[in-house]
Amino acid sequence: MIDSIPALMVVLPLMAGVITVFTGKGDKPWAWATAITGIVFAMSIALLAEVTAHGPVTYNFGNWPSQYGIAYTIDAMNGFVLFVVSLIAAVTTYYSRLSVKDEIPNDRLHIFYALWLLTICGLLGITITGDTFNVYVLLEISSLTLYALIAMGYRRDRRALTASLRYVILGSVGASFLLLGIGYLMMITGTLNMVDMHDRLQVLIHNDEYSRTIMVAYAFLLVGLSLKLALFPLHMWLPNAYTYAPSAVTGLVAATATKVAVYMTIRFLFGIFGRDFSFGAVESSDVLLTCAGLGVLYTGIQAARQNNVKSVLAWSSLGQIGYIVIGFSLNNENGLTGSVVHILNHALIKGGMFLALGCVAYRLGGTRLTHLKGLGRKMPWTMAAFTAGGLGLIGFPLTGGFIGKWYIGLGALDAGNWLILVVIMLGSLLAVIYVFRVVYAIYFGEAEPDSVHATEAPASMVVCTWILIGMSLVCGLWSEWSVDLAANAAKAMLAGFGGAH
Amino acid sequence: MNFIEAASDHYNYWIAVIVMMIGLYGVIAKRNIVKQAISLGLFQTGIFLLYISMAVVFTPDGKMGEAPVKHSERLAADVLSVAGPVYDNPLPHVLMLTAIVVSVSILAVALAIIVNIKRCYGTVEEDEILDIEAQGLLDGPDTKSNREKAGALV
Amino acid sequence: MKNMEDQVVLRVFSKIMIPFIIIFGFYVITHGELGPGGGFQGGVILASAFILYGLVFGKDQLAEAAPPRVVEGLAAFGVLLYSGVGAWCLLAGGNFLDYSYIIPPAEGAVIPHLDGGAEIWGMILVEYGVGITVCTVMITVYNMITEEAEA
Amino acid sequence: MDLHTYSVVAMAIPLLGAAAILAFGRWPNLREGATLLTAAALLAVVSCGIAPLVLVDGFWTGAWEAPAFELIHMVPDLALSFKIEPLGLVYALVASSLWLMNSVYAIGYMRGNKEEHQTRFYLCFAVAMFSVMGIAFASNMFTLFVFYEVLTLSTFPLVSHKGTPHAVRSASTYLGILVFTSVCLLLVGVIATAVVTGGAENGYAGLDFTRGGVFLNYLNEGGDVAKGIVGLLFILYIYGIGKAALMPSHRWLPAAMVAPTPVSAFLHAVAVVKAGVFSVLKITVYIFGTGTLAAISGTDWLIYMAGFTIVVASFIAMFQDNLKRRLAYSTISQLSYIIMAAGLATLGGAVAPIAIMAGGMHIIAHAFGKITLFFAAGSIYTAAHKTDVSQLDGIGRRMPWTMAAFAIASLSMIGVPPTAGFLSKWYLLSGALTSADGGGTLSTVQWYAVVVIFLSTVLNAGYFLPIVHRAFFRPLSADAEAHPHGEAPKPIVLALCCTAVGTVALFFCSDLAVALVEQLQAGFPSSLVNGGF
Repeated sequence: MIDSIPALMVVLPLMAGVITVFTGKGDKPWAWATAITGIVFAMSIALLAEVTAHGPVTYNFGNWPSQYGIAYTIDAMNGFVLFVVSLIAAVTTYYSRLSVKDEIPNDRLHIFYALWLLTICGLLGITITGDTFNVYVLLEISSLTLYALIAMGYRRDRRALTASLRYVILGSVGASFLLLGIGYLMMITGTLNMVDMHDRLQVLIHNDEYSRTIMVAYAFLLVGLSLKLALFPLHMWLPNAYTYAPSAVTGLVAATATKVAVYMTIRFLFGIFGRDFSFGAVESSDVLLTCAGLGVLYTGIQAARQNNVKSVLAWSSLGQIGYIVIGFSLNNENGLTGSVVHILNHALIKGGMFLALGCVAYRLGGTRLTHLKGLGRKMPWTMAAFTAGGLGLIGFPLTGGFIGKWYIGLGALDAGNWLILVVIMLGSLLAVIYVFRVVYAIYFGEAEPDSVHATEAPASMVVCTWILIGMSLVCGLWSEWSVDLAANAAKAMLAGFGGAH
Repeated sequence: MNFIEAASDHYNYWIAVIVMMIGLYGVIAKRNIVKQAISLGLFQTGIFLLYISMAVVFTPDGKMGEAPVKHSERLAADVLSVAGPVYDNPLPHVLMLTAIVVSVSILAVALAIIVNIKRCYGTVEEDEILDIEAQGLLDGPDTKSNREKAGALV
Repeated sequence: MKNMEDQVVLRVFSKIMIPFIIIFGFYVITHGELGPGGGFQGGVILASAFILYGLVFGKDQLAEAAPPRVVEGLAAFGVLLYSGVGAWCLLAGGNFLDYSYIIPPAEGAVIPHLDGGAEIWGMILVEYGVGITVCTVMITVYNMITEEAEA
Repeated sequence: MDLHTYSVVAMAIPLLGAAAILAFGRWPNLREGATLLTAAALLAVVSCGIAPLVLVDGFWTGAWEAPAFELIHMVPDLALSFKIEPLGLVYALVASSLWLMNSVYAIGYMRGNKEEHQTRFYLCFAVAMFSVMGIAFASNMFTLFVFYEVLTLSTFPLVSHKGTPHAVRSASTYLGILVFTSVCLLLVGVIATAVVTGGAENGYAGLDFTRGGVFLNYLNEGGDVAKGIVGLLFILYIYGIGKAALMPSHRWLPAAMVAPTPVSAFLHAVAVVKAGVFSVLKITVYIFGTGTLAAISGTDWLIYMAGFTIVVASFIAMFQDNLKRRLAYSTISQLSYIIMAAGLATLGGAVAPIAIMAGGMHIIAHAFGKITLFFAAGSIYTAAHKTDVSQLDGIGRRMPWTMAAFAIASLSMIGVPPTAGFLSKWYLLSGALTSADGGGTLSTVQWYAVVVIFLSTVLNAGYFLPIVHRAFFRPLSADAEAHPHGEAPKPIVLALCCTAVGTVALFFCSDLAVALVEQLQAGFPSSLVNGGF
C-alpha cells in the first residue's frame, strides 16, 4: 500500500468525489470530504518524507513502462507543492462546514462536495503526474469543477455567473494553448513522458534540429501557462472569480490553483525545455520580468482602489504571483528558491486571509470595506488573523511573506538586476497601502449599524483560519525547514528534470 | 518545394489552422456569450484536427499506415515483429478522445452557466451584461425582484 | 419543441431507431478493447438514443424512462466502476490498473499485457465504467439545459 | 545571567507590560500601575543589571567575542539575535529612564485632558518600548530593521490617536515617509550588503554588526568591492533611515505634531528619532566602519547635508508660532548634530572615536533637554490650553515650575553650561577640530562643521530665548487675565522637573555619562586597516 501512495493521492479523491454524491444530506458530505482530505494530507507528508530521504519516486500506471503508459514522478519540487496543496485542502475542507451551509442550498451540498473533491483531485494530479497529456486532462478536471464551484456563488451575488463564464472562456483558451504546445512537443519527441521529453529535447536543441517547432511549442505553452497562472496582462479572469466565489471556494482556489499553475510553469521551463533553452536560446527572462514587474505595480494600485475586501485580496494575489514569476525568471538558485518558498508562504497567508473573510461573510453576509469597519473589537481573533496575514502580504520581516521576498531580492542582485529589486520594494509599499487601508478600517473605523451586533465567528472557522495564519508565522520565524525543502527543489529544477532517471 | 506544393501537401494542417483561427476569432470578437462558447468549441476542434494529422505514419514506400486494429488472426508476437504492417500511431487518437470529452464538458458547463446568466440578467449579449453590472443593480442575492430589476433594463 | 411530438414520422421512426442505437452503443463499448470504439464513443451513442427520445417525446417522458436521480447516480457509479477496477488491482498487490494482478497472465506469455487472462475483463469493465458515465453525464447535461431554459 | 541574555529580558519586560495593560484595560488605576511598574522594572534591569556589567566589571572587551544571543534562527543568513554593545546601551539607558518619566507625565496628561482610547494608548507605548529595546540590542542589521519597522507601526496609532481626519492624514504622512524610506532604500541597502559582503560561499553572513565594520573585515579578508558601491550603499542607508530626519526626508516630524504631547515627547526624545540617529551611528561604526568610509573618501556630503539641515531647520523654527512645531524643527536641527558627528567620524583616524563619542553624548543630552521642552509644552496646553508662542506672554508667573524647566532645557539646547548640551557640543567641536591624520591640518569640511556649530548656536538662542523672555518678562495679555489658571497637574510637573534636573545633573555628574560614551571607543579595533581598495 505504501508504494501505491502516488496513485492513491489522485485516485482516492477521485473515487471519494463520486461517492460523495451518494452520501446524502446534512453534514455527511462534509464529514466524508474532511476525512478524505485528511488522509490525502497524511499521504502527502509521507511522500514528501520519502522523496526528501531517498530521492525521486516513480509510479507506473498499469505497470506499463513509463514511455508507453502514464508515469507519476515525484521529486523534491512537486513533493513540496503536493504538500502545500493537500495541506490547504485539508484545512479549508474542515473549515467549510458552516460557511458552505450558509451559502449553498441544502439540497446541493453533496454536489458541492463532490465538485470540491474533484477539484482537489485535479490539482493534486497536475502536480504529481509525470505525463504531459495527463497534465492537460487533470487541469481540465480541476478547472471544470472549479468553474462550477465558482458559479455556485451566484445565490449570494449574481456576478459569480459572469465571473465564472469569463474564467471558463479564458481558462479553456489557456488550456487549449497548453494542449497545442504539448502536441507540438509530442510531434517532435514522440513521447509524452516528461523525463523522456526532456532528454530528447535536449538532444534536439543541442543539435539545433526542429528549433522552429520547439520555439512554437514553447510559445504556446508559455502563453497558455501564463493565462492559467494569471500573469499580468492575462489576469482578467481572476479578480472577479475570486471575489464572487463562495467563501470556502475562494480560500481553496486562491491558495492552490494558481500555485499549481506556477509549478507547471517551472516544470515546463526548467524541467522539460531546460533553463539553457528557456532563458538562453529564448530570452524569456526579459518578457517574464517585464510582465511580472509591471503586474506587481499595476495590481498593487488596483488592489488599493477596491471596495470589496475580497477583491483587494484577489488583486493582491495577482501581485504576489508576480513576485513568484519574478523569482523563477531570474534563473538563479536564490530566485527560484524564493519562488518555491513563496508558493508555500503565500498559499498559507492568502488562504488564511480568505478564510478570515469567510468568517466575516458568515457573520455579516458580505465583505465590503464598510462591513469590516470597527470589527477589531467584535471579532478580535478573526481580525487579528487577518492583520497578521496582511503583514505577511506586505512582506514584513518575521512573517512568511518576507522569506520569499528576501530570497527573490537576493536572486535579483545575484542577477545584477537592481531595477527588479526596486520593483519588489515598490510592490511592498503598495501592499502597505492596501493592507493598511483595510486594517485601519478594522481597528479605527466606526462600526456600521448593520454590524453592531456582530460577534466572533464560530470556533471551528476561527481555528482553521489561525492554523493557516499561524503556520505562515511559524514559516516566517523558523523557516529553515521550508527554505531547505525549497532550496532542494530549486537545485533539482535547475539541474533539469529533478533527477528522476 | 514551392508554396503551392507546400500548401497542398499539408492541406490537413492548413484546415486545422483555419478552423482554429476561426474559433479563436469568435472567442475574441463575438459579443454574444453563446457564440463565444461555440467558438471555443470550434477552436478546440481545430486542435483535434492537428493532433489527428500528426498520427499518420508513412510506410517506407510512401503509403499511409493501417488503422491500429488488432485482428484476431494476428498473434501478439506478430505485432511486435519488424516485418509486420505499419500502423498509424494510435496515441493521438486516444488523446483526442479524451480531449473531445473535455471539450464537450467545457461546452456543457459554459452553456449551463449561460442559461443561468440568461435567467438572472435577461440577456446573453455581453455589452448588455456589462451595462447591467456597471449600473450596480446586482449587489444582491438572486431573488425574483432583483431579477426583474435587471430584466427591466433590457 | 412541442410541435415535434405531433410529427408522426418522427415518432415512428425514432421508435424504430432507438433500440438499434442502443445496441450499437453497447457494441461500440464492448468492442473497445480490441478495435475502434470504447467507452467514450459508445457512451455518447447510448446517450444520443436517450436525447433523441427526450427531443421527440418531451422531457417528461424522458424523466420517466431515465429518472434524473438514477441517471446522476449511474454517472457516479460509472466512475466508481472504472476507479474500482484500478483499486482492485491495487489491493491485489499490483500497480493501479495493472490488470495482470486480477488474474495472473498465462505461463510464457510474450507480452503479459496482451496475453493475460484478466486483461480483457479488466478493460471491458473499465470501458463500461467510462461508457456509463459519459452516457449519463450527457443525459444530465441535456436535462439541465432544457430544464433551466424553460423554468 | 549571561550578558547577552539580559537583552532578551529587557525586551520581555515591556511585552509583559503590554499584556498586563491589555488585561487591566477596564481598570484605569491598575492599568496605569502596570505601566509604571513596567517602566520601573525596565529601568532597573537596564541601569542596575546591564550597565554595571559593562561599566564596572570591564566586561566589555570580551563581550565582542562572546556569541550573540540568538532568539530565532530563520534561515542560514537571517537570525533574530541580540548583543549588548556600548552604543546600544547608551540608547537603552536613555530610552528606559525617559520612558519612566514619560509614563508619569502621560498619566497626568491623558487624565488631565480626558483623552479616549487610553488602553490602546498605553498598549502601543509598551509595544513601542519593546521595539526600542530590540533596536538597541540588535546584533545584526536584519534584527535592527525588523524592530525599526515594528516601532514605526506601533507608533502609528499613537500619532493618529485623536482620530480626526487631520490627525489621520498627518499620521499617514508619518507612516508613509517612514515606511517608504525604510522599504525602498534601507531594505534595498540591507539586501545589497548581504549580497556584497556575504556572497553564496560565505553563507550571506555579512549583516552581523562587527567591530571595525563589516566592510572592513570583508576587505581585510581579501574581499573586493568597488568604492562607488560602498558610497552608494552608504547613501541608501543614511536616507533609508528616515527616522533620522535628515533633510529632505524630515517632513514626517512636523506632521507627527498632531499627536498628544506625551507621544510627541516619545517621538522626539525617547524613541523614534533617537532610533534613527542611533541606527545611523551604528551602521557607520559597525557596518561600514569608519576606516572603510575614510578610505572611500566620498562621504563629505553627509557633513554638508547635516550642516545644511541644522541651519535651515533652525531658520524655519524661528518663524514657527506654534510651540510644538517650533520644537519639531528644533529636533530636526538637533538630530543633524548627531548625523554630523557620524559624518565627522567617517573622516577616520583620530577624529572617529571623538566624533562617535560626541554623537553618543548628544543622544543623551538632546533626549533630556527635548523631553523637558515637550513636557513643558504639554503642560501649558493642559493647564492653559495654549499652543502658540505668541500666547505665552507672562505665563511664567502662573506656571513657574514649568517655565523654569523650559528655560533650563532651552539652555541645554543652545549648549550653555551648566547643562548637558554643553558637553556634547564640546565633544563635537573637539571632533571637528581634531585633524584626521594627526598632522594638525584641518580639512575644509571640518572648518565648515565648526562654522555650522557656531552659527547654529546663535540660531538656537534666537528661537528659544524669546520664548523664555516672553514667559517671564512680558505682562499677561488681557485675554489671559480673563481666564485664570494655575500649574499643570502634579504628575506633569513632577515629570518635567525631574527631566530638567536630569539635564543639569548630567553636567555636574558627567563622569558616568562620559564613562559610558568612552566605552564607544571599544567599537574601534586597535588597528584600522585600509586594505582592499
